[in-house]
Amino acid sequence: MGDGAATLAVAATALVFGPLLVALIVFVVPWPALRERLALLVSIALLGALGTLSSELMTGGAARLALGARAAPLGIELALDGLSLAMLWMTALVALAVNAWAADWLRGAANASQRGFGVIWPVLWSALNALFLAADLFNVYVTLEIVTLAAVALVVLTRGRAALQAAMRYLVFALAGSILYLLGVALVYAASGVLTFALLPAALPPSPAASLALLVITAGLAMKAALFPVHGWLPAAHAAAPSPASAVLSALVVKAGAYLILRLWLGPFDALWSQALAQGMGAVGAAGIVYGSVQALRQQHIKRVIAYSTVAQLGYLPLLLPLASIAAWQGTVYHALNHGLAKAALFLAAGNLLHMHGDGRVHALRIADRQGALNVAAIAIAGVSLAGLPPSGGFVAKWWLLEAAFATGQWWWAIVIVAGGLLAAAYMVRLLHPALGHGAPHADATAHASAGALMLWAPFALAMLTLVLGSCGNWLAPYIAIGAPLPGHG
Amino acid sequence: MSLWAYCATAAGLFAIGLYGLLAYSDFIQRLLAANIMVSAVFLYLIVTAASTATPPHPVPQAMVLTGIVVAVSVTALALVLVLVRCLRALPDDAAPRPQDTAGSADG
Amino acid sequence: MSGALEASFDLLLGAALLWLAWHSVAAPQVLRRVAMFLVFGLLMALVWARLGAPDLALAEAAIGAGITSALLLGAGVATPHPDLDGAATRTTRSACGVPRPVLAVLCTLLGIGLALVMYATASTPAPAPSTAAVDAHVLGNPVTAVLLDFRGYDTLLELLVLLVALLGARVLGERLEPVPATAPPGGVAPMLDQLLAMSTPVLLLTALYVLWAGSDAPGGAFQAGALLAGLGVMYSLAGRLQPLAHTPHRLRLLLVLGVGAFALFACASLLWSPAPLTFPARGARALALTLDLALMISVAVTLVLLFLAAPGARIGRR
Amino acid sequence: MSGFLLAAALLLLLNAVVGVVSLYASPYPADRMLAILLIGSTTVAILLLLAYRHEPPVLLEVALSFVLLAAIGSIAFVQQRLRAPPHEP
Amino acid sequence: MSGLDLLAVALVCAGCAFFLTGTLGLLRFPDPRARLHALTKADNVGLGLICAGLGVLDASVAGALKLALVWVLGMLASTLSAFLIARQETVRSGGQRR
Repeated sequence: MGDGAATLAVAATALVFGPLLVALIVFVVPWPALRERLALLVSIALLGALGTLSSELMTGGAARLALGARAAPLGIELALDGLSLAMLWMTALVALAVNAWAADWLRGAANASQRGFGVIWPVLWSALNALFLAADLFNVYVTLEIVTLAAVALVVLTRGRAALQAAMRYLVFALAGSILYLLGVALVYAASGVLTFALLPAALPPSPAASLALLVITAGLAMKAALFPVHGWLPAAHAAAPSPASAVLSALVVKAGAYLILRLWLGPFDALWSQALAQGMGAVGAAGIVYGSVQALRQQHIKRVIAYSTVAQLGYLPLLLPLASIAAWQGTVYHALNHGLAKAALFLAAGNLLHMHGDGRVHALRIADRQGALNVAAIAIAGVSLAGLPPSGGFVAKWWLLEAAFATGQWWWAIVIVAGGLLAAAYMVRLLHPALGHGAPHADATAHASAGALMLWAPFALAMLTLVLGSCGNWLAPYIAIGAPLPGHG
Repeated sequence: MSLWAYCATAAGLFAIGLYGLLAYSDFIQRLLAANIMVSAVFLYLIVTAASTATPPHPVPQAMVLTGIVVAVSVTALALVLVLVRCLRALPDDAAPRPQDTAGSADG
Repeated sequence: MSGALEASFDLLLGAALLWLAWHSVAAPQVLRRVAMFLVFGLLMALVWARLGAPDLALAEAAIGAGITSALLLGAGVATPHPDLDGAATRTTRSACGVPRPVLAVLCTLLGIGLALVMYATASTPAPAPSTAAVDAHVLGNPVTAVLLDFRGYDTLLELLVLLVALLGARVLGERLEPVPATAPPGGVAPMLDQLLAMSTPVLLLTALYVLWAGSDAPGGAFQAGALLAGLGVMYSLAGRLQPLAHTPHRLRLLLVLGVGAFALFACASLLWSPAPLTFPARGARALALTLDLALMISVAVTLVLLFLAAPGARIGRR
Repeated sequence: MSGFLLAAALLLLLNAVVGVVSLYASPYPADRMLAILLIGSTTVAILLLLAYRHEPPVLLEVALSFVLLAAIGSIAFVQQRLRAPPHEP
Repeated sequence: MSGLDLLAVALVCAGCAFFLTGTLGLLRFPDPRARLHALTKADNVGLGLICAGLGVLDASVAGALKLALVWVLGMLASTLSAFLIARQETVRSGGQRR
């Protein structure tokens, strides 16, 4: 146990402070070589740390770490279980791909946006790691604020008028979300005198204040996660950001809000909600799946299609609350992981398209040469995974979710899950249709600029990873189940 | 200390801020409304802490202090965005410009 | 007698706050709203003083009277669209689609409900965690002890929030069409330079005093940093500090000093402790003071650069 | 003595509230700035009075910070306003 | 209540009275610059009297020093503010700079 705690301490320090120090060094030291390579090196090193941590957790179970050796009610705790482990892996893999992509993108005379990305993205990365490790309500608030501000800063990196408008809209939503969340934290603290997740169930009996806190916290986090009725800021913001920024925003940042909703509902606030409320959350998710998919079918710009697809795919996450079983837990976590990888692959590939052809409209997707073929292949494979077709991680996730739906006798969620998959297949086919339908390369589709090897292989590798996920579901399931709070409502 | 007076103030401030945030579309107006809501939450935290002990428990005080700095950061960034929109000529296109060799600038 | 006096003081203060809040949200012109909000900040400092939280009053004073007021007044002056504003205020449709009267009723109901819940929790407070460990801390001011030691991680992250805000502001602030720096008609007031000359040493001394006293008495890095930032804002308003097109690397070092020192401390503490961010048994006070100093410098520089990143901050000297 | 100080503080708070009303009522920006000045100096006085209700008077630093930064508001207001085109009555 | 306490009470009361007078001036005087004069002068005197009264109460050198500093800096700030606002009024109303 003592050894496990030491591993956790070192790994957590590396996960939070590694990327942070990258940001600070890149910001202060003027060597371009650092900007290109340092983040990539650190992301490779962090995979090692996560690997050690995973095997440690597998033997020792869910773990907690009191920062500053200050015990919980006064001090701040970090905690780690299967859910946070999966999110950390997702962050690490996406970060690796984005850093590899950016290593090419940042090469040579970087402009102001690229320089900004080189500093702001590592901060965001470190904040995301901190968020997935956090186990303290107020610490989560501060971390969320870093995530939000860094995300807004990434959106304005484009420095266009449209990007500025999108960023301001995003900021208003995020601000409202933060305030609601903060009100919830204050109510919880007033009612219980405790902020630590692990101590809350005992200290917070059901009361009007606790219910109100659950309500405002969920509403606030839903705004950050762009769940259906409050998703309005997402498509413009994610489409306006530079492509690597869009990738991390869509794959990771919105997950943070959804992750916290699941974490809080199934952890500290477990005693405060009824099955009816959970069905309501599920309905919100289902509405998001349908609405986002239909909107994705109607967009003209490839980045907007992918952005609306995010609204749809996030709708799966709240389904865990009504389904509430270990299969649903595995399915939801797997879905989040799979979506993170696939979505990052899509946005990076879209970035390649913009970089090579300078045209991001849907009908402009063509296979011009070998580079284009690799790129389109990445989009296609990621699409297969989003739609949940057999060899992919999306298929495994949906399988588990369907299993949970039938096991708990809630067949209506099964309809939603299948329909969501079909709709996803539809918008991905629509996206790929110009490239697949007209086999011969179009005359004007010649490449403007050549993309670097890393830029091409990063999205492809991510897309392939979603296929790998499809084949190792049974091997990963025990990891995901570490410390799972279910079945509690099953 | 009149507990109920401060609780009513905090709740009222929150409601006023919420109304401002939802009812108006002007960015600065919304920003001020949001700041008022944040102040309301802080007030509530400290009032609760002050109702049991004088001086209030240090943890909520530290939380509020942290929150004040966070609020200032957000407000400042938001105001910079608003000022840039009002005073600067920005390019209209939303797409990133790969050829934008704007020389040395930092992030 | 004293009880009645206290109650009337609190009531009057609360009523004034509500009235100010309403008008800083709903007054017809931007500058009016800003003025109301600045006064709101003043009275919030009084509330903190009244509730026995001088650290908060100090922070509210230093930040509210300094950078916030300068930024808000600048924004208020730069963005008046009287016609647009008037139109927006006159319509009954709100930004979210619900008619304003309905929204007002909803918000009122919510306020009443919230007041009841708040009063219920505040009048039967949960047992707060024991402060014995905080009281026994080597730092005499419990708030500083919590900020640096017990919840130092939050403080580190909060510094990062400040830094990210600056980074975001600088992304937009640089290398775009600069707004010409125009001097006010009649030039910068001559008295301003004398005021600066007189208040600079006093402000510096006060900031250092607030920092130094902060370990045992109210005060600390943020308050001191905000005071120093106020000095910087005064200098820029007098046209003595110009916005930078490019942040020199030495200045960047100052910007990241606080976060960097904290992060290095977190990594280094693994050498003597099983958990990051643990203060060593010996030299805790010295370490805390060092961290505080780094924090103060970073906070001050970041806030000043944030102010300068706002395009309206350019003031020419003739 | 504590009661007296509180009474005096209450009186000054009333004074500040009157200032707030004049801030609301005055149509001229300059008058509004004056009202802010009035409220600011009254706040400092209230802080001083409240400070001496407790030993040691820790609120003195708060009052000191206020007076140190008090000029910023007027400078910002005047400097920026003089450059802006006239918008308001 | 000792004689010193009485002195303090008297000084604080006088200070409050000056504050109220200044506010009265702000409300009643017709000319902006007249209002300015009324306000800043009365407030400075009021603040000074209150500082003096509290200094009597405090009776420590450090406290008295801080109070004096508050008063001096308060005067400095309000002088400058008054000057700036008055100048702005002059410039904006098209008048000559003094």
